Order: sequence, then structure tokens, then C-alpha cells
Amino acid sequence: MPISAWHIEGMVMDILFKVLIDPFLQMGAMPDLFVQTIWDGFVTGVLYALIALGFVLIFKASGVFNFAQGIMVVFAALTLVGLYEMGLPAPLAVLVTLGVMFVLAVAIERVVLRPLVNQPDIILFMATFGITYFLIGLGELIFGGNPKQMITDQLYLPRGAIEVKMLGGFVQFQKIDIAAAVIAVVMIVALAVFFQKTRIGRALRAVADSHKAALSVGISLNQIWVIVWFTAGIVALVTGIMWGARSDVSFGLQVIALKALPVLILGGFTSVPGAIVGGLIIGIGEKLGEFYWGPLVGGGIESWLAYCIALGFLLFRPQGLFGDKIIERI
Amino acid sequence: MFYRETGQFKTNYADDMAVFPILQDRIGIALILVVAFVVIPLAGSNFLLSSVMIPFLVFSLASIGLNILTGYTGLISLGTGAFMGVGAYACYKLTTLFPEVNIVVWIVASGFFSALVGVLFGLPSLRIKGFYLAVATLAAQFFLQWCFTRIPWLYNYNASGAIEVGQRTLFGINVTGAKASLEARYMVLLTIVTVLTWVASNIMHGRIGRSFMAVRDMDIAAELMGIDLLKTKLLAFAVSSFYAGVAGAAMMFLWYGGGEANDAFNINQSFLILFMVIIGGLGSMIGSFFGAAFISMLPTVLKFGLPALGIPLAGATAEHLTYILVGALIIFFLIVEPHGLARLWQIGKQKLRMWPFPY
Amino acid sequence: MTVTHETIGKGEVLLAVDQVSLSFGGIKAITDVSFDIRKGEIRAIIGPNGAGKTSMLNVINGFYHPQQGKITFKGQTRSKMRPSVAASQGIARTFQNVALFKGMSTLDNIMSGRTLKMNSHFFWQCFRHGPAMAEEIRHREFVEDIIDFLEIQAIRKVPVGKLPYGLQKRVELGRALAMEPDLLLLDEPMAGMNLEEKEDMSRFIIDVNTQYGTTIALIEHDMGVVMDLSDRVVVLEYGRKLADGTPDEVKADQNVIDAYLGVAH
Amino acid sequence: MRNAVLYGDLPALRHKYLGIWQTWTWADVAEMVRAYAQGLHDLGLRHGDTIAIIGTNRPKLYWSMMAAQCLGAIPVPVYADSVAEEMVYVLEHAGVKMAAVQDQEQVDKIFSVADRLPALKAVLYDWGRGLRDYEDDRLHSIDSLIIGGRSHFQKDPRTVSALDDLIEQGKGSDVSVILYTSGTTGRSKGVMLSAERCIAAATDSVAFDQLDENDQVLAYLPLAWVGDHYMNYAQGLVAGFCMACPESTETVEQDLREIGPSFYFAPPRVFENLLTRVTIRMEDAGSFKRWMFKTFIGIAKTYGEDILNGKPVPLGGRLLYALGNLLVYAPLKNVLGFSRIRVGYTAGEAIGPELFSFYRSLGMNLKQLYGQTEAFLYVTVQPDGEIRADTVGPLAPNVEIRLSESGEVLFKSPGMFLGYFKDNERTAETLTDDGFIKTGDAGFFEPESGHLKIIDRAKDVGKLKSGALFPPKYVENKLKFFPNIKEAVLFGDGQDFATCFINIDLTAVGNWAERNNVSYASYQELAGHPEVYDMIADHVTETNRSLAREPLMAGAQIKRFLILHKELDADDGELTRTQKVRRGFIAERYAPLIEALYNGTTLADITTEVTFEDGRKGSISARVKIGDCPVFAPDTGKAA
Repeated sequence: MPISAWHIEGMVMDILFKVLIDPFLQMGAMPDLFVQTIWDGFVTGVLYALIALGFVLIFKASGVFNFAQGIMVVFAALTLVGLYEMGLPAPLAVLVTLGVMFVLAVAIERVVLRPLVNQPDIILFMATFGITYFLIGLGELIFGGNPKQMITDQLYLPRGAIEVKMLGGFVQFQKIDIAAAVIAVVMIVALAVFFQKTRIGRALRAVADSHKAALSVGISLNQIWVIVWFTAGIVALVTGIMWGARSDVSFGLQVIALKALPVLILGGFTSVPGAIVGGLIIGIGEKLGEFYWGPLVGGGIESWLAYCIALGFLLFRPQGLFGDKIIERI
Repeated sequence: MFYRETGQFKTNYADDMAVFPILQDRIGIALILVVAFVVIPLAGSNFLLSSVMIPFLVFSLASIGLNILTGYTGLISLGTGAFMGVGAYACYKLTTLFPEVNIVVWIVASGFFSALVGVLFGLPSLRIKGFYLAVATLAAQFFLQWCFTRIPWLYNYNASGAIEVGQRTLFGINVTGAKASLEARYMVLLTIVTVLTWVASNIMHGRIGRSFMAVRDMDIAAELMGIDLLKTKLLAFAVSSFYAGVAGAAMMFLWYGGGEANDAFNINQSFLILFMVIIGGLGSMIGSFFGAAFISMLPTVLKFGLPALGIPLAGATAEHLTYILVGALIIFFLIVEPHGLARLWQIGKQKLRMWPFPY
Repeated sequence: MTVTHETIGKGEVLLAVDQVSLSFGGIKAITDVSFDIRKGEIRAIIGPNGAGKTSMLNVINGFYHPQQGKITFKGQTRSKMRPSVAASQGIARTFQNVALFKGMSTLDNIMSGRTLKMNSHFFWQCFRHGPAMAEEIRHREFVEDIIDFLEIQAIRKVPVGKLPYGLQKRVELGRALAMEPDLLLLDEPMAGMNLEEKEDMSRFIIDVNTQYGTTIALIEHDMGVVMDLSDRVVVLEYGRKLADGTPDEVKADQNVIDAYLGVAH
Repeated sequence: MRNAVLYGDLPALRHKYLGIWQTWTWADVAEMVRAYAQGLHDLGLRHGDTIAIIGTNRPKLYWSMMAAQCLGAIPVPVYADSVAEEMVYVLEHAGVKMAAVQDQEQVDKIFSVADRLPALKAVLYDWGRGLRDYEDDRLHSIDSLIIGGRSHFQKDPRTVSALDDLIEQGKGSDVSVILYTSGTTGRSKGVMLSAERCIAAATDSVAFDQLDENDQVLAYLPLAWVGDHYMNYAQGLVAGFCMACPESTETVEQDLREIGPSFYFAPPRVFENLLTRVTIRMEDAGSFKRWMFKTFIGIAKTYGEDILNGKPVPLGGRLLYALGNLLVYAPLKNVLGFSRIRVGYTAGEAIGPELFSFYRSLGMNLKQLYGQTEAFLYVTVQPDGEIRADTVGPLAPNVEIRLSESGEVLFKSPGMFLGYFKDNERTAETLTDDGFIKTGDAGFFEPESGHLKIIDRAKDVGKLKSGALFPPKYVENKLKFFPNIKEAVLFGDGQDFATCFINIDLTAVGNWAERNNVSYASYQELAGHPEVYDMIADHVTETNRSLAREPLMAGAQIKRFLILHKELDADDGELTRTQKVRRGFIAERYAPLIEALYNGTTLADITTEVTFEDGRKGSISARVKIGDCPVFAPDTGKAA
């Protein structure tokens, strides 16, 4: 017996070591790699944040949990590229795409939201599924199903990478990633301003609180919905460009929409800063996890790690990082 | 109009509380069963069985499962696909470990495993509500899916990494595997579905069903009435996942005849079944069947229907159109009848009962 | 539970609220309130809106947990308690804005009030035979008595969502009664009712009290009703206890007159 | 009256109580009643005592009657909806010793007037709710009595035989029940009926319609009305069919549908309201359904009755009718709960011919009979195959009838009464020297068919100045066939032309108003609305047209009418408790209006006192418009 006892104990120690200590040793051993991973995570996080942002905008203003945000990203990117391929100059293509997104917003408001006003959330949620399916079909019908190259250069987005020598190694920063980060920040700031300063923005915030309040500001709900969905559309477009620039434009992209869910959970459905912080946490968390712990279980844990992080988190703070505490009344 | 209820009065509670109190309904059900059990197997073409009835039945079972959770108890789940997977793999392991035990037994038994897993992932449901819960179930979906592909033991280290369905017999007739006749598979499946449906409706008509609905309609009030939320919700998860599990096993063994988790039990499957439940009608047994029929048959109908209408389609385009149409139809249905086909059915029935009066 | 039931005779203290304080974040809902409810009486809690009446009920049946103070029910003292436990100890209630199970019929709603008393095994539930069915029938009989008592035979099978407000309130009362509570909490049982409905409801409340000997604590705005119905009244204002006593005493109390009765309601 | 026992285990009574149809077999009932009787006896109810029965149709109240009759005591059913004052008159007059009542409400009524009822020893209640804290030793629950009786049996078996003796003592000739007439004219009179005569009458009629123990009826008519007592109680005991009591007054319709009675009796009013509601509901239906309904009802009108009467009908007609039956009639009857009706009767007052034929054309074997409380119950009845809307049929078995020179109908019947309780001179008035009973109705036998045709209350039938016959009820019924007209009161006796008051039917007209978006705030406003006037005018004209076709009646066409600003109401004494019009009373009450009708003015003011639900009195005044209608030359084309 002692032998096997030894044996088991050995195994346990081994596992504990692999899980609890070894990863950190690795980090310490190659800080440059560590930073690299963090950076990668950060960028992914930014993109998650952007999608989450789309969700939050819509959820805040219309209480709709817009599952279609992901496909909107894809759709926007596809349209852009598609238009370009049809021979429009890039800047024009961007404008037209914006136009398309606007039309989309209007259409959704008319066809989906207005008839379904005052329906339970789950129904609206389902409706956005409908939208998703519709857009998938439409996108593929028009632009075909196969992946496309994002027109990075034509949009004057930088290529290549900067290699910074640090921590006894090289850390590589893709210019596009930096750009992405910068643009994301710019956009978030812009949105913040839009919400704080402009009349419409205030109205939107009002809607978030109560619909009556919004009306008192003198903007009809329908207008607000259009605006919000359009804004979400813009966010989607930017996200699409960024993401497309890093990999390529395909329907596989829509899966990242699902990734935005745990982000939302961390950040809370109604909080813009929450979305961002959440995005970063998830992004970095899952990259680190994949890189350092993934191998232990054969990798690929990226696919669910995010959710489990979120789940664990939920159990302690059901209302999310920035969400406000729910007091149930009866 | 066909209803003749006059003179149907109940002299004891048992009759009054029957699932089908109206004579004409009982007749109707009997007819349907006869058709399903006798007419279709005899008269039905292979096509009807393989690409209409069998998928329909499998999905019906799954949507009953989800309906119990989402429709009756009001808990959204996006993990149905994964729970089905658990069933499938459980069944696979069981039948390979104990080949001598009859496959049908295992198909049903595998439900218990998915029930177990369901409870596990249901645990958060006490604290988490609505979309948050949906996300929690997504965790289940992805984690389990990951397990299916990353844990070779589950698929017996097949090179293909997929479930391979062997020959299994019932009363000496092949019911699974390549040699099993469609009819045999259909009959087995149909029997399972019928029995489980009956059981489900029993549960829903009793104390448990009521506490489910109580939790759905007004969980606070339910709790203040002494209904233990956690227990109830977990039970809902268990029952629901059981059905999903059986559906999954049935899907693999009686329909696909083997396959790989990522295409059979992926997130889209979960969504699809959610659609069925919503379109069919939340909180309605018959709705689950309507929904399953609608969603599972729609693509087939379009694939063969549109060309028939003289719209020539390449396979791909057809697929895209299907997507568009499904999407549009979902929205359409949500708008015209948020309570799903079941409600339409109910209204129609009411009209028939009140005929010739409008109400 | 029934044991303790025996131990408390009519007129003795059934429930005692002892210096209870409750606050959400900074806002104080209830401040240091104490009063008791005696077995078999009809106890009214009145006060202006936001006086913390409903919060008080929520504390009593364990939905809110008071920061300070304790509650003694049937001689057992506790500061925290899960609502479901409170229910199983014999506290039932109705809600200010009807909290029925909209998706279910009147019958099912009231039946669901029996859940605590039902315990047939899941196995039997699956087949809806044997013990399960027997149990169903047994409780159906009990529920039918209540339906008969509340004169709602006509709406037995109607989904409660379709019922007019007044009837919904009645069904809700039925659901609470189905629990055979020792203490019944009624939160504005007559809110938004017309005169006739109010009269009916008061009749039911009194009948419940006399027939089943149920102890009742109710919140009500209609002074007339309160004064007729209740044996004793406790008056809250801004979460504090203002007065406590028989209707006449309370009517006479100067604070009350200034604070509440004076105001046209 | 206790022979019913021989039906053993067949269901005797069903009562929808606690959600299901509780059922008692005859054996149960017998046992129960005996125990109950014992209980009553212990309580001191003796031979010849009177016991009031007050409440809706509930088994225990029926048993109360049986039990009382076992002891040779006399049950006195009283209209449950009558207010304490009215009730006390009957109770006082009958000198009741006990009262078996339904619930707290009735108990309260009784106690409120108890001081005027010296004889009252005990009050028995069926439904104890709210009576918990009544301290009154006169109060007992019926259950407690039954139980008491049972235990008494157990204590000493001798009581069993003792009870039997008591029962045997009961002679058939004893008064078995006193039914108080609704009092179309003045105070209501207590009609004494004897057991043997009741049974005799019931037996005849049961044989007549071959009713047997397999039939079902729904007892929903007021206990105190001869209709219920005869049709359900007496016939039930004789034929041994199963009587079902509805769950509550609101659920009668539903219960009717569930039970699906095979024998159905209702006063015309019930059928009227039913038809009104049917028409209203159909108007809300989709255009297709409406079309379908209209066409097939049309077809039914042409063929339906003939088919029912077994007259030859063209094949096409039969087919169409069959189709209609599938699409409309059967479902309709199903919804109304009439599907299983074998025999249906209507009586109490003449039924509108159109109304009558409507139901018959649906294939419902509805028949008319004529009778009155004093006759217990009918003197003429229509046998199958000889159904006519305009007559009340030939003589019922074992009944003699002759007409007085004034055209008044006189009869002798097996079930005829013993006399009015404590009211001999009234009895004398009613009886002729040779023991015939004066009905007070004017009528004549149709020579060819031998059918009796009732025109109206003898004293109501008048003549116009022109000398033309003036039968108010006859015309009123024609008017009342229109769903929009709830009540009509005709005047014209001794005048030069006929005029009438109209009561619009609030549900029907209100519904109509909604559809034609006519806005109105009150009944009064709606009644005064010009468009409503036009509509009613059309109806009246219609009526005149049909009157013109019958030479006898042509004179009675309506020249002028007005729509009353309030509904005629029993609480105001304008109607009897059985909802019959109190013509005289109305005439004097609305004298100014009548005057206006004849002096040609188009507007009239009127102030009337009204009694509200809660008994408070108030008065409403109104300005009432008067409408004119064309009359038509008598159409001699075809004779009636």
C-alpha cells in the first residue's frame, strides 16, 4: 500500500503544483511572454467591450436584450467589404454602410419593436433571434458565405507591428491592435459625451429610467429606438472593421457575440463603463487562462472559461460590477 | 361545432380533473394515436419517416423538456443542446459498457444522467434570474460541448471522435445501427415519446406542475406560500434535462445513427429548440409538438416546396432563403401571437365549442 | 406546528414584534416598532402611504430581514426567517397589488395554496394515480369548500388573469385560506373596490375570523372599514409607531387625529 | 308521496355542489327524508302544521317538503327573492310553525319579521355560513336535524315503526301543500292542494309524455311557483326521474349545459331572454357566421316545424335541414344545453308565435299547455303532432272544460285545488256552483281542431269604440318577439284606437347602440334617443302589418306608442314576482302618459317613484316622446 499511497500523494502534489504554482513560475520566468499575453487579452477585451457596448446601449434604452448585436457586427463589416468589392471607393463605402445600418435600425424599429411594444422581455429577446437569422440569411445571400479580407489599407489603418524590447525579451504590439484600442477609447469617449451633453443623449438616459420621463423630454420612443439602434449599428461597424482587420470577415464572427454575454454579466446590463471593464477582465482572463492553464486540460478552454468566470462571479454579485442592487418589493 | 358537450357532467372529482375532460377531445386523441401507431408505419413512405416524422418526434421530446423549464417554470435555458448531448454520450457509454442491456432501456436511463448534470447547472438559478440565467446555461452549453470533444473517454477514443452506433435489437428486431429499419426506429421512438408525453402532462397537472407555474407567474408569492424555490427550480431543471437527455440519446441512436457532438449538440441546436418552444407556445404540451413540427419541417418544406412553386434554387441559396424565412416567420409569429401556435389552437377550439356563437 | 398551535389559546399573544427596525441602504423604512397580535383577533395596521405598513408585513412573514429587533411567533423567537419557513409555520398573506398566478385558473390558484399540505411521491405524480390522485381529490374537496365559502363557483375554471379586480382579490384571499394559516396577513384587501365589493370582502373577513377562528392582521386605508372590522389598531407613521389600541382609543388619540385621520382619505 | 322508494339506486337528485354533481339515489333520499322527518317530529312538527320553504332550488329544501309531508305537515314554498314585507304576509297568513330556509340572508329576513310571526317555533337553515355567531335557540341546521333523526332511530328502533305509523296516518285527502299565487291581481292567495289530487294529476301528465326514471330535469324555477312544484317535484316523485339542482343562480346556464335535461319547462319569458341573447351574440359574430346563421334559421323556419310534426317535406328541404342541423341547430342547442330535450313545455302566459316556432324549428319538441295553480297544473296540453303556436291544445286527460257565456274558460281537473287557505269567500267566487273553476281567461275552442285558444285575461279583453276586439296580451307578445322590446303594455279598451308603452331591452338595444355608436349615459337617455324611437317604430309597424293579416285582430293595430323612461319592475309593483305585467296598476301610475297618447300631444312629463335595490325609495321624472305608426287595412286575403 505505501507505494500506491506515495504514488497518489505524488499525483495530487503534482496536480496542485501544475495548477497553482507552475503557471505563475512561468509568468515570472518569461515576463515578456506574460506581457504579450496580457496585451493580446487586452485587445480581445477591447473588442468584447465594443460588442458589449452595443448590447448595453440597446438594453438601456429599449430594455431589449439584443442578441443580434453579433450578427450586426458581421453584417456591417460584410456590407462594407462587399460594397468596396462592388467598386465603391472606401470612404464612400463606409458612408453607404452607415446608411445601410440606419435603414436597418429604422426597419427593426418599424417591423419588430413597434408591434412588439409592451411584450415580455423573452419575446423581444426571441425577436432579436429572428433578426439574427434573417440577417445571416440576407448577408449570405448577397455577399456569399465565404470569408473576406477586411479592406484595412483603404481605410488607412496601419499594418505591421512594433517590437518593444522589454523584460529581457521582445513584446510585439500589432499597430492595428493599437489602433483598435485607440479608436475604441475615442468612441467610448464620444458616446459618453453624446450621452452627457446632447439633448437626445439625455433623453436616452431618461428612457433608461422611465419611458414617461423620455416623452416629457419631447422625443417619441420610436425616434429614440431608431437612434439607439443606429448608434449600436455604428458601434457594430467599427467593431466589425477592427475584428475583421485582425482576422477576417466571416460569419464565424457572430460567435463572439455570445462572448459579450459574460462581459455583460460582469459589467451589468446597464452600465457602459461596466461593459468596458468587464470586457477587459474577460479578454485578459481568458487569454491568460488559455495560455497558462489550458494546456493542462488539453487546451481550448477559451470557449467556456469566460462563462465560468461570469458564472462564478454571478453567484456573489447577481447585479454585476456596476449594476445597482435590486431591492425586491411586493 | 363538432363539440357536443351537453349532458357531459361530472359526478366525481377524478373525472372533473381528467386531462381531457371533454369526450370529443378524448376521441380526437385516440384518432391521432391510431394514425401515428398504425397508419403512418404502414402507409408512410421512407421519406416521410426519415426526414419528417423521426426528426419531428425527437424535437418534440426536446421541446417538451425545454417547455417544462422555460414555459412552465419560467427559467430560460440556452443549454438544451448540451443536455441532449449528455444524454447521447451517457447512452453511448452505457450501451458500450453493458451491451447486453437493451438499448431502449439505456436511451431512457441516459435521461437520468442529463438530469443530474441539469441540476448541477441549475444550482445558480436560485440567485440568478432572466438573462443572467440564460448566460449561466450558456456556460453549461460550451463547457459540456468542450468536454464532448476534449474527453476521448466519452467517445471511446474513436479516431473519428464521434459516437458510433452499433447494432442493437429489441425483440430480435434491429432498432439501432445501419441495419435497423426505419419503421422499427420510428415505432420505438414514437412509443418513448408517447409515454413520456403522458407522464409530463401528468406531472404538469398535479401539485408539482402547479408549483412550477406558481414560481413562473409570481415567484415571490410562491415562496410566501411555502413553495421552496430552490427545490422547485432544481426539480424543473432535472425533469427538463431528463427529457432533453432522452431526446439527445434518441436523436443519436434512432435518427442520426451516430455523429459528432459539435454539429449535433451545439449552441444552434439549443436556440432551435428554444424557438420551437416559443413559437409552439410557452407552457403548453401540445405547443411543444406544434413548435417542433413547425421548425423541424419548415426547412424540408422550403427545400422541396419552393422549387415546386417554380422557384429554382441552388442548394446554397435555398439554405440562405430558409434562414431569411425562418427569421421572418419567427418575428411574424411573435407579433401575431406572442403566445404561440398553442394559443391559436386554443382559440380555435374555443370557437368550435361555442359554435355558432363567436364567444 | 400544530402542537404549538394548541399551546396558544384564544386571546393570548400569537405574534409579537419587538423593537424592529428596517432600512434599505440609508432609507429607514421601520424604526423601532413593537406591537403584538393576539390569537383570534382582527388587528389593523394603518398609517399614511410610506408609513412602512407593507414593509412591516414583509418583515413578519420573513420576506425582509430587520436589522434590529426580533419577532416572536407562537413562542418561537427569530430575527431572520425564510419566507417559505414562515409559511410552513402558519403565516399566509395577500398582497397590496394582487399577486395571483396569472397563468392559472381560479381553482389551480387556490389549489396551489395547498402545496405545503401535499406530499405524494414524485413517482406517483408521474402517473397521476394511486396516492397522487387520492391526494389531489382530498385537497380538491377542501378547496371546493373555500370556493363555496367565497361564493366564486361561477369562476372556478376561469384563468384569474381574465377576472375583474374585485374577484381577483377574493381569489387571492381564497389562496391564502387554502393554507389554513394561524395568522393571515391582508395587505389592503379592499384597495380599489367599489362599495358593494368592500361590503362583501368585509363580510368574508369577519366570517373567516369567526368561522375558522383565524387571526387576521390587515392593512387598510378605508377608515370606516378598519374601525368596524378590527378589534385593535396600530397606527404607523414614517416607520414609527404612533398609537396602538382599540378603534375608539385610536380615534381619540390626538397624534393620530393630527397625523392621519385629520387628512381627508 | 313516498312510493318513490321503489326506484332504489337510480339517481333521484343531483346537485352541483363543490364543483361536481353530488348525486343521491332514491334510496338515499328516502333514508334521508325519513331521518329528517323524525328530526322535524322531535322538533315538534305535527300533522297539519305549516312549514315555510324559502330559498333557491336546493336538495335539502326539497327534502324539507318531503319530510314535512311525511308527517302530514304542510309545506308552504315562498318566493325567495321577495322582500321581508311581502314574505311576512304569506308567512303570517299561512301561520307557519317552522321555516326551512337556504342561508343567512333568508334567516335574517325571517328574524327581521319574527315578532309578527307568533306561531314560528323554529328556523332551519341549509347553508350555515355566517350563522356561526347567531344566538337564537330557534335556529337549527337541517343537517343537525337529519343526524338527530338518525341517532334517534338508533337509540330506540321503535321510533322507526312509529314514524311509519305517522306516515300511514297521512290521508291522501289531506292538504299536502299550499302554493301562494303570484297574485297577478291584488294579494296572493294560498292554494291548497291535496296529495291524492297532486298525484292523480301528475300521473296523468307523466303518462301523457311517457316520462320515466331515466329522464333528467334541471330545477331552476322558483320553488314557490306551481311550475316547479308540479313539473319537477310532483312529476319527479311520480315518474321517478332525476332532478338536478344548479350550483348557483349565476351558473344555471352552465349547469343546464352540463346536465342536458331531457324534460324542460320554462315560462315564455325564459325562452324570450334566451332568444334575445342568442340574437345579440350572433350579431357579434363574423359576417360569414351571421350569413350562415340567418340562412339556416330561414330554412329551419320553412321546414323545421313540419319535420318535427312529421308532415311530409320535400327531399331537398330535408337535406338542407340536415345540413343546417350539422352547422347550426345541433351546435346551437348544444351550447344552450337543449340537445337532449325530449319534451319541453312552456306556460304561464301566452308565448309569442314566432318565438314558439323558432325553438320548434330547431327541432326542439317544445309544447304549450294551459293551466293555473288552482288546477295543478294544466287543463289543456298539446300532444305531439298537434303543436300549434296560437293555441294551447286540446283537453288534457281527465279534464273537463266548458266556456261560460262570457267566453270565460271554466274547468274541472284531477289536480284541482281544495280551496284557498283561510279564504273561503274567495274560494266561493272562484268555484261555480257545480264545482268548476273560473280561470278568468277568455278563450274559445277552435271548431276544426278542438284546440283551446286563449285570447287574454277575461277582464283585460276589451273592445275598441269601433267595437273591434282588443286583446292586449296577444299584441304585446307579438311586440315582445323583437329582441329590442323587453316589455310592452297595450291600452285601448273603450278608446278609439290602440296605443302602447314599450320597455326597451337594455342589453339588446345597448348592444345595438354600441354597434351604431349611439352614445348614451343612462337607460332613460337611451330610451329617449330618437334613433331608438325610429327602430322601435319599425317594430311596431311590423307588428301592425301582421295584425292586419288576422281579421279578428286587425282592429287592435297600434296607432301611437311611447318608450318608457324606466324599466317596469316588480319592486315598484309594476310586475308580479313572476314578472307578469300589472296592467291596472301601471295604467293608473302612468295615467298622464296614457292621456298624452290619446290627446295627440307629442311630449309628456311624468314623475314616478322608484324603489332601489336596497329598498330605498326615490323618484325619477322624465319627458317622454310619443311616436306614431301607420296602420294597415285588414288583409282579407287569407283568413286566420
